[in-house]
Order: sequence, then C-alpha cells, then structure tokens
Amino acid sequence: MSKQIRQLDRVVIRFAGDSGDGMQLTGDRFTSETAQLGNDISTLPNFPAEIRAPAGTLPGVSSFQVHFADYDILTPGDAPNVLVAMNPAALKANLADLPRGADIIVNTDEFTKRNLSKVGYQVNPLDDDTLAGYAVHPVALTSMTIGALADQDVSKKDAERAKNMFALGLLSWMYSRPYESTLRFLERKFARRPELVAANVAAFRAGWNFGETTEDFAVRYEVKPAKMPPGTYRNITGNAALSLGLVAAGVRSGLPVFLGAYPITPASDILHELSKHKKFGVLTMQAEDEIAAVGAALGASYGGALGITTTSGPGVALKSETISLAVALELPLLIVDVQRAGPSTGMPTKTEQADLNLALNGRHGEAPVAVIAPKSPADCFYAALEAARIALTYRTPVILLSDNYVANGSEPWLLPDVNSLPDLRVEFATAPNGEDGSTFLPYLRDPETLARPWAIPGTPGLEHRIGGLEKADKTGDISYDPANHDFMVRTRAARIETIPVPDVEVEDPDGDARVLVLGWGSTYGPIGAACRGLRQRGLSVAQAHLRHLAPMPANLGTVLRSYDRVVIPEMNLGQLAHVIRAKYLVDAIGYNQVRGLPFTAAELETMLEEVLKNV
Amino acid sequence: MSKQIRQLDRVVIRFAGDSGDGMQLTGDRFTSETAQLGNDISTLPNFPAEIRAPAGTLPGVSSFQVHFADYDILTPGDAPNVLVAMNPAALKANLADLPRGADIIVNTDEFTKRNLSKVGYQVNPLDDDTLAGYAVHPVALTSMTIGALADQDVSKKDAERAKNMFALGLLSWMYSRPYESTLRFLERKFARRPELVAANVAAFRAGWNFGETTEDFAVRYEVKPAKMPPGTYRNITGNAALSLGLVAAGVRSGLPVFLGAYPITPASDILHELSKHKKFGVLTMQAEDEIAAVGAALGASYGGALGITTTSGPGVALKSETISLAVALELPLLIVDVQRAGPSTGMPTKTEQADLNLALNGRHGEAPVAVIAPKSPADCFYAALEAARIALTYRTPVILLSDNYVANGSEPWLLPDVNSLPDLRVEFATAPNGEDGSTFLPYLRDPETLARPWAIPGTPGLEHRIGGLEKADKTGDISYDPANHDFMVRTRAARIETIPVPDVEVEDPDGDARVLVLGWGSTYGPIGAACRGLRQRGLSVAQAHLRHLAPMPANLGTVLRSYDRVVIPEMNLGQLAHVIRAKYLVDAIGYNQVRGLPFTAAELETMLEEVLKNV
Amino acid sequence: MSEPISLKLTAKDFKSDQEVRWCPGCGDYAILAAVQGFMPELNIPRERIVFISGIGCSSRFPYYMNTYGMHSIHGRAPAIATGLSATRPDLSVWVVTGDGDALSIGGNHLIHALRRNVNLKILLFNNRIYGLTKGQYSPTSEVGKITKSTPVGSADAPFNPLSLALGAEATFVARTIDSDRKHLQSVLRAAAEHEGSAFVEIYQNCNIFNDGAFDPLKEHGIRDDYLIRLEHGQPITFGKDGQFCVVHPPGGFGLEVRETAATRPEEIVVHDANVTDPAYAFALSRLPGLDLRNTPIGVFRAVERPSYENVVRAQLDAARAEVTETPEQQLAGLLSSGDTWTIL
Amino acid sequence: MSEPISLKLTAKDFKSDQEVRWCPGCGDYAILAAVQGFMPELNIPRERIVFISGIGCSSRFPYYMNTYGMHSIHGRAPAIATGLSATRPDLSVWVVTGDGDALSIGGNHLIHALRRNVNLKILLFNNRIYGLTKGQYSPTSEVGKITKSTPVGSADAPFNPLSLALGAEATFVARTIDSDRKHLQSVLRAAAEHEGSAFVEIYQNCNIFNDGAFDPLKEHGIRDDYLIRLEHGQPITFGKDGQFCVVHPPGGFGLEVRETAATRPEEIVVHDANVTDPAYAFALSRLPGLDLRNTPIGVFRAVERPSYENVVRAQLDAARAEVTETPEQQLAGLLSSGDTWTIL
Ligand SMILES: Cc1ncc(C[n+]2csc(CCOP(=O)(O)OP(=O)(O)O)c2C)c(N)n1
Ligand SMILES: Cc1ncc(C[n+]2csc(CCOP(=O)(O)OP(=O)(O)O)c2C)c(N)n1
Ligand code: SF4
Ligand code: SF4
Ligand SMILES: [Mg+2]
Ligand SMILES: [Mg+2]
Repeated sequence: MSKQIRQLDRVVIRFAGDSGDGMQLTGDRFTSETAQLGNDISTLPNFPAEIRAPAGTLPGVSSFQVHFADYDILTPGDAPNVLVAMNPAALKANLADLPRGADIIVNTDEFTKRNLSKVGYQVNPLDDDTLAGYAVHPVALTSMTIGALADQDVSKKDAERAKNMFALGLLSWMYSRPYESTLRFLERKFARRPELVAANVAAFRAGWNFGETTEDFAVRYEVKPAKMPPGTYRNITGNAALSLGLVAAGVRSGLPVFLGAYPITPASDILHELSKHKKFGVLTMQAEDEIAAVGAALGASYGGALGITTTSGPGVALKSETISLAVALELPLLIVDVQRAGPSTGMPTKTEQADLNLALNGRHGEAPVAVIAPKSPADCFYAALEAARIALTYRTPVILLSDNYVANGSEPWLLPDVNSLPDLRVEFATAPNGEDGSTFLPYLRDPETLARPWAIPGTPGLEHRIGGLEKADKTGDISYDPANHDFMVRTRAARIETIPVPDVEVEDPDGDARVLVLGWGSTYGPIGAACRGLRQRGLSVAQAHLRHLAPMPANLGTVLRSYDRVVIPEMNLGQLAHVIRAKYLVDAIGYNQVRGLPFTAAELETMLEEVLKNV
Repeated sequence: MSKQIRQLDRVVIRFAGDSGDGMQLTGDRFTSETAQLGNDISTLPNFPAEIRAPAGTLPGVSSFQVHFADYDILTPGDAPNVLVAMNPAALKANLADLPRGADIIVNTDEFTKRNLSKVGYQVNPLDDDTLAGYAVHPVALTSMTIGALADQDVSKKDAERAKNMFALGLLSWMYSRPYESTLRFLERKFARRPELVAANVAAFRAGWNFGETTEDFAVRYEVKPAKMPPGTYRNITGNAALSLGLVAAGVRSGLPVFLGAYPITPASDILHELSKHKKFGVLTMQAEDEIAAVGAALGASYGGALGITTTSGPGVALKSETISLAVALELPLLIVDVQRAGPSTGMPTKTEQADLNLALNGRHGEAPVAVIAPKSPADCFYAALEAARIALTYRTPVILLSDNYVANGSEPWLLPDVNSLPDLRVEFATAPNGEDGSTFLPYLRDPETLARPWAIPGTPGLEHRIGGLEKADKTGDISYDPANHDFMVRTRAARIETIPVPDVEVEDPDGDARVLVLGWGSTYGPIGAACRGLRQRGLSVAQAHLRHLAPMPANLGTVLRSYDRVVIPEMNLGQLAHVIRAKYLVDAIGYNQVRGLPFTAAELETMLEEVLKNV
Repeated sequence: MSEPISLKLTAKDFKSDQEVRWCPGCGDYAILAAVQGFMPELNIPRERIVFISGIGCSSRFPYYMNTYGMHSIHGRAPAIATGLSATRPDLSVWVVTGDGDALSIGGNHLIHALRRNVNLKILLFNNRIYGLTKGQYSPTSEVGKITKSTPVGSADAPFNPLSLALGAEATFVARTIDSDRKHLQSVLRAAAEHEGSAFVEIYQNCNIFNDGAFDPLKEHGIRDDYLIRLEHGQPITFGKDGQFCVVHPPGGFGLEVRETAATRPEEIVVHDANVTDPAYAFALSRLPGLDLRNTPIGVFRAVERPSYENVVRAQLDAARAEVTETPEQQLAGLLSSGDTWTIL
Repeated sequence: MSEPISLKLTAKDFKSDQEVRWCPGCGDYAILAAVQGFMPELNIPRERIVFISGIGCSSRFPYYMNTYGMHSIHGRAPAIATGLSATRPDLSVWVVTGDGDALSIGGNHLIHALRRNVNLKILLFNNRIYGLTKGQYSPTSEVGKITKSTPVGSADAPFNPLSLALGAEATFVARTIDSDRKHLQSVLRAAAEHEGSAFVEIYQNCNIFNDGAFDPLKEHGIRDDYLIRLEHGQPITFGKDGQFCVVHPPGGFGLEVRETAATRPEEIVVHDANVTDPAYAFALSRLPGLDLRNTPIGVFRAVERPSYENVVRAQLDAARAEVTETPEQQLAGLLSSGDTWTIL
C-alpha cells in the first residue's frame, strides 16, 4: 500500500520520554539518518537534572528536538511540528510548546491510571479535550514492540526496551529517512550481544512497517536535501567540536596538549572526549578540584605545553585567583567555560550567558584576559583554535565562553581541510635577549605583540624566576617601584587591548537598516532566524555578532554609531549591553531573558518588529 | 637658652629608618602627642614588604608620615617638610619625595662606608652636593643616645635601640609637643623591665634637651590646635575603626558576631583586633583558607549570627563561589576587602582600588550584591555599621571595599555617642507565614525590603531546606521552571537595586562649578584637598563622593548630567568610570594611576586645573 | 541533668514533603531510611537538628529530612557546618557528603574539621564514583578504574578515607554499609554520642555508574567471610562460623587475618576503640585487600578530646564572665580606650 | 645507562643574583645553603631543575636558586608542579612550601599529590607559625598557642605533618632540621633518588615570630637526647651515649622509648624504611612528645610505587605506539570519524 507523499521544506520533531526510554539515542539516530539525506539540521537535547528521576515523573522527562530543512537553518526550531510522547509525563511536560495542529504520537500503553496520576492527570488526556486541535496518533508502542519481538530470543524487559527503535522506525518511515546507518549503528552498539541487534533491528522494522500499513498515517513526508556547499559533513555537538578544536590546536601548534579538569556539567564531556585522544599526545588529568585543574594547566604551560582547563561558572569562580597569576606570569592558558544557569548551583543542566561579567572582570587587581565566544556548535571548533592562537601568540590566558545550548546542540559541520587550519607554531626562547648578549630578560617584550619570551625549563642559559609579585619591566625582578607598577599594569592592559581581531561583520542585505541587533555567543542562531523572518516580511534589520568580547573589534564603535538603534538580546540581565554602553556611549538597549532556555526566533522577531516600529 | 618660636599652620614630618629602628612606633607616639595638642592629623605608614629585610638596605626602609595642622586636613600630605633619616637607606629611599628647602635630620653615625655602599652611595651624600638646597641637620643620634645612657643599667644594644626615642624627643621639642602621654606609654610598654623605661625616658629627654641646647636648631615651631567640633577624640587607623564598627554592629544588632578569616596583608589586623573582643561575644576563627573562612561565616549567619569575613583581593577571588551561594541563600554576610595592589600577589603592602570590578561582577551567573566603601580611616567605623545594616535588613552579602591607604592611615575620630548609632536589631522568623497559617515559606518576601524571612535553626515549626539550586518563588523548593528562574533572577537584582541609599551630596561652595570630580573610597582625602586648593585660587569645582557603589544613589544620574564634565580619579584603570558611563551614558573621563600609592593633592590639582581650562 | 522526657518522634517525623529523586535502587535510599529511622533515638527536637551537605547525589540528602537543612556547594559543607556549630553549640549538626565532595574538592575542609574536632557528625557516602556528574572516577576508585574520564584506567592510588582521617587527627572514625540498617544505625548512635567530629564512611552502592562495588560485603553466603564486625572490648573474629580472626604478629605493626582454629585465643586482638594512640586504628584501616576481603566495619576509634566549640565557647565565657556593664556601656568603653583628648 | 659525566657544578652555580631577604638569623638561610650545597650532587644541569613555591617567607626560596623557578600563589604549588611534572618528566621538580602554605590553604593539593605519587620533591619548611603575615598560628602550632590571632590561645589540635602524609598514601616521608646541614643533605639525597612524591618536613626556626621552637633539637648537650636519627637497617638507638632505644612493646601498636641498658638487643626496633605497610612509619610519626622529646629525623618511609607521570606517560606512549600517520593525517582521520556524508 503506497501512501501519499507530501513535500515539506522544514520539520521540527521532538522525541520525549522517560530518562530510561532512550530518547537521546533515538534523537541522535534520527539526526544521523537525516544528515545522510543532506538536510540542514539543528538539534537541541534537554536532559533532566537528576541522574535518573523516578520513572514516569515530570522531572524524569528527557527530550531531544531535531529541526531539519531543505535550506540552511539556524536554530533547532521554536515549536515542534511533531511530538513523540512515550508516556503521560512526556506529553504533559511538552504540550505547552506545541502549536495547535501539531502531530502528537503517543505511546498509549503507558497511559495507565498509575502513570497518569503520577503527573496529576485526573482524566486521561487522550480521552478528554486536552488534545483538541492537535493531530493525535495513539500507538500502542510498547505492546506492539513486544509483540513484534515475540519470537526473538530476548527477555521481555529487553523487548520492551526496544520500543524506542519502534518509534524511530515509524518516524523514519514518516519522513522517508534512509536507515542503513541506523542498522549499522545497532550492529556496532550491541556487537557483543547479537540477540539484541536482532531485536532492535526487528523493532525498527516493525515501526517502519507499522507506518507503511496503518490507516492512521495517511501521508508520508519528504524534505529535500538542502543546498549546502560541497564537501564532507558530519553532525557535531558544540562540546565535541570544541574538543576537536583543542586537539587540532595541539596538532597545528606542535605542542603537547594538557587538560586539567574537574568534572562539572555541562563541561565534563570535553574532558571525556579529550581523554580518548592520547594518541595525539593529549594528556588529561582529572584534578582534585578546579583550582588544582587550572594550576596544573598553568604548570603545563610553563613547561611548554598548551595548558587548558575546562569548566562551568562555579569552576571559573574558583579558578579566578590562579587566572590572575597567569596574567602576571604572562603564559598561555586556555579556560573554557561552558556556561550554565546560575547563580550558585542554579540550574546546572540549563543554558545561560551570565558569566560574561565574570570572564571580563572577575579577578582582583587589574587582570585583563582575552575573551571569545563561539556562535554555534560547529563554530566551537574554530573558536577553540582562535582561543589557542591568541593564548599562544600573546602569552595570555584566554577565556572561551561556550554555553549549554551550543555545547549540547548539534548541526552539520563541513569538515575543514586540515592543512588550511591556522598555523599555530610558536617559538620558544632559546638564547639570551639582553643587550649584553648574555643576560636573559624574561619580561622583554616583542614590540609587536607585547608578548614576553616563552623560555621553558630545560633551556640552557635562560634559567630565571617568575612569580605573582609585581615584576620590573624587562628583567622580571620583583619590583615595588610605583612607576614600574603603573607601567606594567598599563602594559598588561595594552597587551590585550591591542590584540588584532577581525572586524565585526554586519549582515544587512537590504542595506538600509536603521536598527542593529548585536549578539554574542549562542544567541547567533535565534537572532539570525529572527532577522531572516523580518526580512522575508520586507523589513530591514542589520545583524552583527561578536566573537571577540575582549578585545573588541576595532570597527565596532563605528558600526554601532551608524544605526539609530542598537538592540542586544542576551540570556542574562544585560552584561554585554553594559560593556557596549560604557565603551562606546551608545544607548544600546538590552532584550533579556534568563529562563535557562535559548531565545526562540519568534519572540525575537516580535520584539524586533516592535523596535522597528518605534525608530 | 630660649629660642625663637615660629608659628606654622601645618607640617608634614616623615620618620624613616631601618625596619628594626622602630619608626612606626616613633611616628605613632609623635602622632599621639600631636593629637593631645588638638591639631588635626592624618598619617601614612609605609612598611617594607619583607618581614625584616637585611639591615641597612633600601627594601628594609620603613617610614611613617604625619601631617598635622591648625585646620582640618584631608591627607597625610604630599611632600614632607621634615625628613628624619636614621640611615643612608632611609635618606636615599625618601629624598625624591622632598621639596627643596625641606629639613633633613640625619643620623650621621649610620653614614659609614659599609652602610653607604649597601645602598650604592659611592660618596657620602652628606659630603657632596646631593643635599644642596635642603636644610640638613646632621645629628650623631646613635652615639649621643649611647652617651646619654652611659650611666644607665642597660646593655649597649638596648641603649642603641633607644635612639628612636632620642629622635622623638628632638622632634617633640622642635614642634613643641606635649610629651606626658609618651612617658606614660613607655611605662606601660616596658612595665616588666623598669630599666628600659628609665633608658627610653632618658633617651627622649636627651633628644629634647639636645634641641634646646644645640645651635643647629635655632627655631622652634608651634602649630596651634585646629578648630574641631567639641567632643572626645582619638586617633584611629582604618583597620581599627573598621574592627570597632563590626563590634558596634554586634552590639547594636544584638547578634553574636562571627568572623571567619584567613590572614592576609593588609586585612590581618582586623582579625587580630576582633580576636581581642571576646567579652563582646565576638567569636573569631582563623580558618584553613579563604573559602573555609567565608563558608564558616555563612554557616554562622545561617545560624543567626552576624557572619563576617575579612580579606584582601586574592581572598575575595577565592570566596567568589561561596558569595554566589550566599546570594542564592539570601542570608546576611559581610565581606571586607582591604584592597592591595594586584594582580596576583602584586605589591601586597601597597594600596590600590582595583577590586571594584571584582566586587561588582566577580561571580558566575547573575549574582548581585551590595558594595560600599569608606572614604577615610575614621569613616571605616560607619561604613562597617552601614554594611552590617544592609546585610541584616536586606539579607544579602555586602562587600565592603577598604584599601591599604585608609586601613593603615590614621586620623582623629570624634567618638560617637553609642546610643546614637543606628539600631540594627532584626527579627527572626518565629511562626509560619503561609496563607494557611501552618506552612512556612522561606522565600516569601517582605514587600518593602524584598528580604526573605530569617528562620534560624532551633525555631520549632519552621524546619526547611535551602540550597544553591534555583528555588521556586515563595516555597523555596527546587525549581527548573523557566519563568520562575527569570523571575528569581530579576527579583534578586531588584532586591539590591531598590535598597534605599542616601543621595550623593555635592560639595560646590561656589555654586557655579561646571566640572564635577567624582570619587569613591580612599581617594576622598586627596580629591578634597585638591578641590580646596583650586577654590582657594578662585576656581570653581564640584566634588561628589560615592559611598554606595551598589546600588548607587538615586540622584546620581541627575547630578552627573548637571555638569559639563565629570572627572573620576581612581587608583585603577577606570573601573568606576566604566560603570558610570554604562549606567548613565555620561562621558565621564578617568584620571588613573596605579602606582601603589595614594594620589597627591597636588597632582590632582594640576590635573583638574587642566580640565577646568578646557571646559 | 535528669533523663529527658521522650519526644516520641518516629521515622515518619523526619520525612520531608519532597519527593526522593535518586535512581531506583540507589544505596542512598537505604541510608536515608536508616537515618530517618535512627533520628528519633536522638530525642532531640527536629528544629535543633541540621543537615548540611555539599553537591553530589548523596548531597541531596538534606532535602529529604524534615529538619533544618542546607544543600550548599561542592566540598564546602564541613566549613559551613563549622561556622554553624561554633556559633550554635545547641544544635545537632550533621554533614552529608560523597567521596568526591569530601575527599576530592573538599579534602582540605574535611581534614581541618577533623583536627579541630568540630562537633559535626560527618557521613561520607562512599560509592567510589562521581554519581551526579555521571560516572567519573573518584579519589576512592581503585587504580586502573575505567570511567568516562579514564578510558584506559585511572593512574592515581586511591585514598583510604579512614587512614586519611586518622592521619588528620580524627577522634572518631567508623565505617558502615548501606545494606545493613542495624549496623548503620549502631554506628550513627556511637557517632552521635561522641564529643567532636565523628567521621563515618558509609559504603554505598551506585547502581548506575559503579554497580556492585561492595557486593562481596553484601551477598549472603559471602559477606560474613569478608566483613569484620568490630565490637569494642571483643576479640576480633569473623566469618560465618567465626572461623577467622585478627592477630597482631609480633614484631610487626600491621594486623593479619588467621584461621581462628589455628590461633591461640590470647593471640586474637581484642578491639579497643578508645586507645589514645591512633596507630592501632590506623593498622585496622589498612586491613582490607583490594578485593574487599577483611573489611572491618564498626567504630575504629573513639577517643576523648574537647571539641572545638567547647574550647572556643569556654574562652568566650571566660571573657564574658567579668562583664557587668550593658553592651552599650561596654562599647562606649571600648571606643574611648587608648589615648583620647577632648575638645570643649 | 653508563655513569653520566660529572657536570662539575658547585654550590655557587646555584646561587641566583638576587639578594636574599629573610630576617637575619632565619632558619631559611641554612636550608638554602644546604640545598645549594646539595644540588651539584644531583648532577643534573641547572636548566633541568625547577623550584616551585607558594607564598610565605619560605616560598621566596626559588628566587635565590639559579635554576628555573616559580613563586606561585598561596597553597597551589603542588598543583602547578603536578602539571609541569606530568608534561615534563625530564625535569627535576622541587616544591618549597611552609606549614601554612602546605597544610592550611594548600592541604588538599598536598594530599592529592602524595596519593598520586607525582614525581615532586616537596620541602615543607615547618616553623609552626605564619612568618610572612607576621605571626599568626599555623596548623602545626601547638594547642593553646598565643599569637596575634589567638590572644588567649589557639583551640585546634595541630596536624602531625608526617602522620597526615602517611594517611594520604605518601610513598616517601622524611623529616630533617635546618641546623644540621649534613643530615638535611642526606635526606635530600634520599628524596631525590625516590620515584614519585618525596615529602620532607624541615624543622625551621623563625627567630622573629616563633623563636626557639626547636631549640631542644639543636642545643648542644640536649639535642642528642632528644633526636632520634633513623638509619635504614640499623637498630634505633639514640642519646649522647646511645643510652636510649626504641622498642615496640608486644601487643601494642605504638613505639616506646626505653633505656638501652635495660633492653635486650633483639627487642630494639631495627629501622626499615621500605616496609610496604605504612603502619610502621605511622607509629614512628607518633613518637615525639609535645616537648619534642623522641623526635625521629631521617627517612621514615620510602617504598616503591610507580609515579603518576610514569603511569600516564606509559598510557600516552602505548596509544602513540600504533601511530604511523603524521599528526595532520591523524587529525584529518579524527575529524572525519563517525557518520559523515558528502555533498558534491
Ligand atoms: C565547584 C563545583 N565543581 C564541580 C561540580 C560538579 N559536581 C557535582 S557533584 C560532583 C561529584 C559528585 O561525586 P560524589 O561527591 O562522590 O557524590 P555522588 O554523586 O557520588 O553521591 C561534581 C564533580 C560542582 N557542582 N561544583
Ligand atoms: C590567597 C592568599 N591568602 C593569604 C595570603 C597571605 N599569606 C601569605 S603567606 C601566608 C602564610 C605563611 O605561612 P607559612 O606557609 O607557614 O610560611 P612562612 O612564612 O612561615 O615560611 C599567608 C596567610 C596570600 N598571600 N594569599
Ligand atoms: S547515579 Fe548512582 S549514586 Fe547517583 S542516584 Fe543514581 S545510583 Fe545513586
Ligand atoms: S619572619 Fe620568621 S620565617 Fe620569615 S624570614 Fe623572618 S625569621 Fe624567617
Ligand atoms: Mg560518589
Ligand atoms: Mg610557617
């Protein structure tokens, strides 16, 4: 029975279920199939804070949203077109996000009295008018899976656990996804238990066939490949891209990479990933705490490695004293902050951009560092390389501000040609640099970069001592001289201020925009999507996005002043806006939300429309 | 032989010698005598960084400057009129600060070949023209002291060590100081060794008599008492005043005071002082580190004490994560930062104002706290009380930004009537506050202060749990609700922003000033003195000084906008200026020096004159 | 003091209204139940009991206790609890922590609380893994442990938490296990009675990331041959049939396990938790092998030393004993101490 | 490896051009001289030696050594040195720290470095006081110590640094004293030869804030009766005339001092620094009384365990052994691993 096929340009699907239901895996697989097909993709996982909250409860709901399209897209989508709800909790937790008319596929087997009451449904929402206005597809997912595996050599429990593959099969059918990679994946995953390979494959096929057969799904959809630049792609999360960027920085600099880290959500995955790459000479150390982690990284840098530490907000706070030492020592050091919602422990699995202040100013004394932020998952790769470049060239700590949204979200990444990546080679000092030809002056600077020589232990003739006390210019000896201190403080500031960074680019296709939207970090996607939306409706708006927060691009002041209005959406209470106002005396207005969630394109579009009306 | 007496309105004397020479004590005593006489006073000690650097070297020089006058003064003086130099190092280290014509009293006994060469004098500066233009008084201080004590029952070493009293006697004579308090002091100090009382008194008298007799000192000076408001005064340093303010806060709140501290220059003296006041119920704990210190203070606050922690910049950096927890817990907590020159270890015995950024922004997430700064040594007392008031009333961490200059400087303090000090009593929660009359809502706020109830352990019926995870409004239960987080973040910000603080006052006696000088913290004295200087020369300038850095006074914007030019002198690279520009979009210009030293009034005067010319 | 009236509390009184959110099967549930079951014995009103924790799965504990409680930040609970306990000696203060929380980031506060002998009952839930951050190795994980952060095995030797505590001058050191409620409660009882810091290691199963870590100590048929139950004043024998015993070989400093049958009774070590010299408890702490054989549980050490609060409160009391003035008078006196002068 | 050629360095080669700025008479001078005098023995070129310190008077040390050096921040030297040592096993890395630096703020890094057995030689200058901040008590100050921050006496029991190190799984633990250059150097020698962390406590006089703290161990005529000089393989006797000896009373776990004359030779403990069980060294560490009587100096413990760097470097080497591609090729392979697709 062949069904009607309808073409769509984009779809947003959200898989939601209990933490134990394997929704992240299901989403991942669907994403992979979709990627194979050549759609552009953007994904957003949403984990519960608990490791495994009680089954069937609201806090236990785990979801994965994937947005795919036949054109290039910028966000994982504001609102799902399709919700797969594996239990009542998943339905309840996600319903509010669905626009009327959306498809809802529910696993009816889980809509038992007990499960319903766990989430406070007095009446089964499948029976009353809770879902009026939605296209509800009740599917007995669990029992059909068990039924399909009746003759397989697996326990009932294992059979039941394969229900996510049934769901995946069904969705893959609905959206005409190629599923070979999933079958291969299952073979790899369960390599040691062939009976599970068979069971999961059977469940997948059962789901696919169910779509093919049942009357309920009358239509099948197709989303054509997006027109994307030629090349080889993979789908990648921000944390994975960032890790690869760090490995690449090691390769391109020729330096050993040392990561000192203490686990913390959502940064731990970088530690996990890097600890797999020993064959690149990457040494990872799980330290006793964040202070030790950054200390060890600094020690490694001192010895000539690329010293890195990865953490989230609370960890950056703890590292602050040591970063201040690194400022005084003028050694390369990379601090990765994958931001999460604060203050204090806050909402550790939610996103936020509220560590910008901390990155820019969170040290005692005048202790400037460079700060940069990636704008998308794949961009994390390049941001890591850029951060390493600055750290190595200018001998300075660099803080890289990622966040939970880019870290766990994913998008297709056009793999770069390795040899085209920036050359990060550095020169260690090898000989005395004093005028007399025999003295070594550890604080004699390169006139261009203001960087001091990196003379690593083991280099004969350059023995010297450095430390956190104020140092005399050139010699580096301890100095309490007032004029020297003033000079050194200003030099350290200049060292950061004068790092050449690319000009900020403005996207203003109509060329007549009077309003500029300025963003930084992970808001790039939603802002971009909102601007597109406005433009499609004939409105002009300009977009600029800051990758470099310290120093800022040289042309930024000019850019800002050429618009009647500057709007800065941030997932904080206006931290970038504050800096922009102070530096450029531009009356930038903030649009701020601190909800632990990325902006939706729609809300930004509405907000900007309002702004446009009033200029 | 009676000498000519000349009247002066002000004098600046600097006592300088080796660390072992007792210069701090000498300066202290001279200050006390001067205070007794009713002069206004301001002092500035200057310690070496080393505990006891090698005798006779430049790094070993210790000095104490005292400025006294027959009118009210604001600074310890830009340049000494008199230098007492106990050895060649003291002469060399201080000479550059002396204006031509100044008196220099040198201890010739120490100008030996060995001592001269230690500091790089090839030729004895007493013999060449190094001191041309100064009024040099060579005095064989050591040998005359030893001679004077020949018939005393003390060792030669003890006799020699009394030479500072000889110097003090001489200076006391020169400036006609009443010396009874010094004699009493010596009796107290050496109570257990009467022979040393006798020796030191004899040395003092010998110095006095030497002044009386020798031809070299033809003139004796008098500085009349200053016209100061009636009352009882004492001379007090900032650290001492701050400590007393904390004790007073305990008395006036009726709460036990708990200080958790880890020693650090220049804050340790507060720990030392408070640990003496056990009879006030003040409990001090020297913790294992700064994190433990603030943690213990927070634990004490949780239990209903006034929890305090005292430190300097590096310590604040370490405490940052815990302060963020205190923000989330909404408990009173006082963090005293006696700023020193950074970054890193910097110049620990030198002053700076570069922790403002850290205080305002140095935490992860949106974690606002109140920040206040004292403007003078005696003002530390009131600033401590004000900080405690805000912490207790608004249940918030408060950072008090003192600095090395006010902390170790001193001035006369008109003792307040204890009963006129602010009433800091607080009410603990004692009963359920829920609408049902039986629930306790730990995050239900006082509508006026936005403070939550302080329900301390031990209170029956109010058992509840708090923590660093985001809390639901009112109930305080863990919440991951996006809207709640946004609400709580904004509420915490509003809680600080809406604390009522006094309007900033502008001093503009001429009423027609077009330039406003804005300062904060310890720059008050030099800015004030510079403004006076300008006004005396017929120029108009307005001065405003911020005690409250967060929140800022409500009238500040209006004040700033009513001047053509706003100048902000700071001992940092422009941290307050940055905030002012961002908040008020006023093109404030910074005048910045980071020399580890306070501004001199003269340089500010010169700078302001330049500004006035160009408005 | 005469025998206090019983408050007649029950385990239920100690259950808060918060839904417990550990993974199904987690050992923390059993510990929670044991603690809630034990609390009434303290006969202390709920409002005078405080649980303070750091961060970790285990550190969620305070939310589930219907007492006062604080879920603080990672590693800092002992420091926070020290400030509370020092200022409020009337409270019963309990610290709940994990192997990462207490021994990794919080190691310094732990050892300092112990040497100070602050009156804290410290319950360290040792699951030899980082649970909350999803399974990295911890300072108690065995060498070579393969985890997310150590894909080819960890390189560092673990701490023995009891040895560390003893090296840090702890006055009370004990070990117990999540699965044995009676034993757990007996150790809590001893801890509660101790003046000063009581350090209790509780072996806890993390069935998600380190399942079965302590299985030999729990499985019927095996556990009795693995576990050494220490009883003060009793010869140390163990095994299903008491077939093993602990001896102190002459000349040596450590302890060894022997067959009871082949050992003279007077050779068997009689457990004495009260010996001043920590060397004995230290030797006991070294007994278990990597395979968990010969794991002593119970109170290793319980010696008297004044608690930190007792000393500092005594100092305060001594200082205040002389005070006759009102605080305001005292303050006026303090402000005007030293050299003053008066302008009329 | 054949015997390396001698570099013919002298103490003078290890003196930097910086003026030494401790208080006249400070014990740090003697330690500096002893270390500078010992360094040539290492026969390691100066450029491969690194001294890393924290903050404190003692931590000024690196400035005076003509090697590589870092004066870091308070308490963090072991952490920084760990990163350096792990990435640069070719260096000889020394940590200089004080009792406050190592045991107060830096306690956690210290114990973790020890358990990891990082190849660091850690010299703890113990003057039982905070020197640099002008005289507050430290974690090794005796109970009741009167200092600026404890005007009526400190309340907390001190750490015994050696017990703490042993509780933290240290593989090498020793004690020496500033005034005995020969002994100090012998301990440095043993430390240098050890693979992994060597923890050396050096009693140091602070003549300004805690003068005479170790006088009984230094004064002619008394010191020999107070100091126990440990020699591996030798029976432990001491006293001017060897009149005292150390025995291990049967049944007990601790050590005791007896009159040699009244003791059978076989009862005298023969010092063995190499026993695996730390219980012996722990017992030794408990020997001294508050009055410093019976203070062992020398190497308490020196046992073999692979150093942290050896384990992690081996892991790296194993991973790299298979690599045949250039780094760029490897990287290209890594980037394109996993599911990829190609758009033409
Ligand atoms: C400053 C800081 N660093 C890191 C973390 C992340 N973190 C939370 S709990 C934890 C370790 C938990 O392990 P453990 O203490 O053993 O507790 P368990 O979850 O096993 O009970 C870590 C690393 C954090 N919350 N805060
Ligand atoms: C983060 C930080 N906290 C506090 C200090 C102040 N401080 C410097 S050294 C020191 C203690 C020194 O004692 P110790 O380690 O025993 O060294 P010593 O001076 O006795 O050799 C302290 C508290 C600091 N420099 N940094
Ligand atoms: S992860 Fe482990 S320790 Fe944490 S709740 Fe789950 S089972 Fe318990
Ligand atoms: S204060 Fe003490 S430790 Fe520091 S240099 Fe002086 S004598 Fe040495
Ligand atoms: Mg754990
Ligand atoms: Mg010390």
